[in-house]
Amino acid sequence: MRVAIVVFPGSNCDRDIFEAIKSISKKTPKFIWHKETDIENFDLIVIPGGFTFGDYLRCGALASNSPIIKSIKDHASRGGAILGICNGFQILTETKLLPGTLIRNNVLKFLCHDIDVIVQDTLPSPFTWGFKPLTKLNVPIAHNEGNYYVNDIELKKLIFNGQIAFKYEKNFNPNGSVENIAGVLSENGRILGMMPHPERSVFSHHNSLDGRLFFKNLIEQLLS
Amino acid sequence: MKKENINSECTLNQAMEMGLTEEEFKLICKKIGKIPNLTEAGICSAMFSEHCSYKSSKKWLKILPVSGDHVIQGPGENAGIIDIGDNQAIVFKIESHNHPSFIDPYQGAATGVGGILRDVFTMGARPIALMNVLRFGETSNAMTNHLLSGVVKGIGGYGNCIGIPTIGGETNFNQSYNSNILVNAMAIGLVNKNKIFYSAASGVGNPVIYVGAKTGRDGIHGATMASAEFSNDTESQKPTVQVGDPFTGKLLLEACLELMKTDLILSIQDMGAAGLTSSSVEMASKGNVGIEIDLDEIPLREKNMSSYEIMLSESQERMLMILKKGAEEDAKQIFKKWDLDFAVIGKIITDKKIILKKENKTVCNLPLNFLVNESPELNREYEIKTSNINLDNKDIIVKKSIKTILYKIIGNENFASKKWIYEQYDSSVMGDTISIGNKSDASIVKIHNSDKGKFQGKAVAISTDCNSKYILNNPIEGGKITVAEAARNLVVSGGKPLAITNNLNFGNPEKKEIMGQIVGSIKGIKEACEQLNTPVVSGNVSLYNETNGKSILPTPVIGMVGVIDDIEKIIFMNAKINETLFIVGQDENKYNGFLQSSLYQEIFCDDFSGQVPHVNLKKEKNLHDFIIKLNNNKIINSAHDISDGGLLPCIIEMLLSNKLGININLPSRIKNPNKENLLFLHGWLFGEDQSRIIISTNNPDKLIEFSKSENIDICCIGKTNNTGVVEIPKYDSICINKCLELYNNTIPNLFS
Amino acid sequence: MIIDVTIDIFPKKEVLNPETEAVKKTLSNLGYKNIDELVLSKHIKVSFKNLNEEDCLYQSKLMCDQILVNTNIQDYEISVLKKD
Amino acid sequence: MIIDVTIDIFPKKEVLNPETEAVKKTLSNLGYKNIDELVLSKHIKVSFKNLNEEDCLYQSKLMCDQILVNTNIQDYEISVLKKD
Ligand SMILES: Nc1ncnc2c1ncn2[C@@H]1O[C@H](COP(=O)(O)OP(=O)(O)O)[C@@H](O)[C@H]1O
Ligand SMILES: [Mg+2]
Repeated sequence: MRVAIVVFPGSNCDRDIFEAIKSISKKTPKFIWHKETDIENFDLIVIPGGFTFGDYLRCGALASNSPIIKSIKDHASRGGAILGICNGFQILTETKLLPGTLIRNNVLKFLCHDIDVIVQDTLPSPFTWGFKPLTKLNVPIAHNEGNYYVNDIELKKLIFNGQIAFKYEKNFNPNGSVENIAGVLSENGRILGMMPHPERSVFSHHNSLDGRLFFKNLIEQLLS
Repeated sequence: MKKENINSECTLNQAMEMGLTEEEFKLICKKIGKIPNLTEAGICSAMFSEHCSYKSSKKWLKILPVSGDHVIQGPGENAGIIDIGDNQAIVFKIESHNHPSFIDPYQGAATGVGGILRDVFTMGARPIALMNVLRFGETSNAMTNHLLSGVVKGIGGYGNCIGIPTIGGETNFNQSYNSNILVNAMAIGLVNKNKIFYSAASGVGNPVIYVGAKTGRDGIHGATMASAEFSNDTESQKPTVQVGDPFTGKLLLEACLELMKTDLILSIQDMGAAGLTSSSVEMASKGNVGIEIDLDEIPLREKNMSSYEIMLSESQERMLMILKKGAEEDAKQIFKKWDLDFAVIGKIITDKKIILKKENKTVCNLPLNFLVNESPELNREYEIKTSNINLDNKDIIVKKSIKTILYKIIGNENFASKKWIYEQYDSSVMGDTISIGNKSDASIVKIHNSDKGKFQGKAVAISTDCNSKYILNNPIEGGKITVAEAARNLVVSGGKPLAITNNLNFGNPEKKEIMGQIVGSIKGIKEACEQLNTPVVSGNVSLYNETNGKSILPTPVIGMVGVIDDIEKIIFMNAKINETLFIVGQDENKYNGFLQSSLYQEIFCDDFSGQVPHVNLKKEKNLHDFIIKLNNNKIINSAHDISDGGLLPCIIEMLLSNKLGININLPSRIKNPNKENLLFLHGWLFGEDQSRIIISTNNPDKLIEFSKSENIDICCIGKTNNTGVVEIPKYDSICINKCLELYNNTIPNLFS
Repeated sequence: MIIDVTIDIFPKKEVLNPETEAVKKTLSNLGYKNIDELVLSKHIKVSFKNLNEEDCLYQSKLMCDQILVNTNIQDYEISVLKKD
Repeated sequence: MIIDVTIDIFPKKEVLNPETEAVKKTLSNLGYKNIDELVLSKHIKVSFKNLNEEDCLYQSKLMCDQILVNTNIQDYEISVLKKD
């Protein structure tokens, strides 16, 4: 199991992801600096959360023009798995590897608290298969721009294809996302972007261990 | 700017506009043997300012206890350091950004956070947590909402972006802060004991390095720039608000920590207040050497900055370092990788002077010892005033039902949950956060990777505190209580208190009663720190928090740090069902609860004058040791200290999250309602006597046994149940859901 | 020679913009009752050197599509301002 | 009658603007070498109804000072666009 964690200037969840994956997979992930252009093959590339380039202009916009992006796109076109969490999700939408856009929370506040997300019935994907649809995972969110937007036509497509990976509970949508979306998959199910932080519910001192379940399942699915 | 102006001799008038007094100016002229030019005078004025020289408080800060077996670094460096074993140490400090936050709440608070973080990582530590203590005016004041939302956004704006969790603090409201809000930010970092960096420069000939963001005209001393002689182009020189850039802050943090892994750095210091001036002067004078800087090498954001402006700019995200000779190239590569400016700007010299060159001319030549050691130390007149009012409980209590009183207290903005605030901070980044908000009385982060096999690891516990009412009514006793309460907060969370940092926020020290508040509270803090063995390792003083002659409430804030040697010993606040609650600790209030200076008095009498509760520090320490012993024997299931609001509100806080109920076992003498007993009941339920803790246990017998052998007073309150009703037999019954609603909705209703 | 180009970036009409909504609401709460419509947009002024007007426009468009604008939610307009 | 007012809000020159710095740097890294200067600003279009031009200007200024602009770090300009 070879995992790469991409580090941009301003990434700040890189170490958290590293610890989570290392503890679950017992393998040491590799940090990749955003200026690298020639990267080896990995089973999974993770784009961690943070404030890449200070989130100036738009979240993820400046990062999505970094040299590493071309390698990430090549990896994607080979069907490689990619996980973008929080700012990583924003970068994936800015690079168009995932549909939609993350705009400012409708409450106009940064929000950090635990929340339940519900695993959806999706197309085949290493990120969700292995979970019974409607399984609830309790994980923290921490973002200012997590309000997922797609237009109606694209939304219908996402629903039809089974690309919606996670939803917030109906009355607990923290940010105004359409359809309470918390995470979406690419058309081939190999790329996931999600706002919640599963790497913050992995260890016994965390409020929940559901993030551990998420990574465990992902690693099993990728290895099988 | 006209060059001849900046090099011309400074007049008395100009010196006074820079904030120097006539005597100070004369002293300067005498000591340096010449009349300083404008740049030199600017540097002297900055070094002699209250902010840099602590001239009003220095004399009194010296009485604080600053050493102990576990103290690695006391006050005097960028931050204090304490030993936590396993070759690791905790670096921490608190700092105020009060005035800037009133002018621009967002930027003021953000740069406050950025500044305190640099103080911590400049010593080689990776910051692991942030705390903040906030004071605002009345909630009904139109400005309060604007200031509060701006400050909270600013704190989050910096902390969230740089990726350090903000895990706790305090927010209080009082009209005395209407025009002088307080924003005190505290940072806590972790360092390996053998990788600590200090600021004393060393090694003649070694290069002086500037790294980080470029220098602009930010925050240059306002009074000075108003002087028309400085330039014809006055508009562009108006003092400006400092703008923080957490992104550059993050890059600087990572670049510095990366460079610190090598052995290329000899000393390092961040550029904080008075920028390049205080950092260069302090580094050189601490190292007993001189420093020479070529101002043409400083990375500038704007063209044509004068030597005066460059030296006094407070642009953010900058550091000054002394490297080993020949290390420049390797160090530069690291900063280049992080896209940061790196410039060799000068060298260390033998002569103990600060020499500045610009365009090949010497623009400043000042003796260092004079700037640092002979900066004024004032012996201001003071009068420690304690309240001469002594009220009886019957003068305070109101004819209202217990329920009505309780709901008022829980729904009071100074008691209600601050969740609306702290949910705007990223509290879980870095993955080590264990307790925030009301999970326990202290905020807790795990020491990263401290677990091994079955051992779950160690943690740091932090608490911030200040009860201004007590300080106002009795500065010495109030000072003691503030420290005692901070320590109690750590102990009831399973921690061992180790040391404190403090932020002394007061009004104008030229008034003797304000100076008395300062002196008195320092005396109280000193005594408590000695008794509780928690030395002061760092701190900050913010004076002149006054508008139109009206001062803020005295606000000496304590930030206490402790260690939890096994995270399985952490105690949370929430009781579970079928646990027995006990009051543990000196229980004078069994007979006459102390209602003077209380939240009860503040809310219902619109006043809080009177005496303050007494704290017996010996008993306090015994109580802590007792709690630690109970905890080691696994007798405590949850615990909470009894502070603001007294017993009943504190019981409610323990029951809230599981929505429990309880049948309160009243002291026998007040079991039957009558007029006199009502008086005692109010005192018992809402009095704020010190040194008391509520614990819940499944093992009452063991607890009673221990308390007897240790001679500690305990009192059984009753057993938790699932009714969601708190029953005060024959008097009243209280609905926990109603409490929860008031507790959670008060702040959002005020500020959303 | 310097050519100034201005780029206006505004939110697509069909995308609900939380910021605009908040500003509108606040203004209305403050008693500004005559506001009929309000649009928040971004404005970028770029000064190019050593390029002719046509190339300036071309490069501006390139920059917009590549990085300055997110066309899912934003539209943009480019105009040449002045030369000196 | 509707009167459109535009408000341009731009960062003060002497105050650090981290956003502009970051965008400039990225563009330069991407190879846009001819950019001499770049200024990001905000643009607000307000349509007033039932007010004369003078009052529109007056209200706009009031709104700017009160809420739209942080005058510590930003300057602004107001202009009347058109009427119909
Ligand atoms: N400004 C703030 N920032 C972060 N956390 C805060 C802030 N203000 C209050 N809190 C949190 O809310 C909780 C309750 O605050 P408070 O009522 O002041 O506590 P206590 O009465 O125990 O001193 C504390 O645990 C504290 O960590
Ligand atoms: Mg407290």
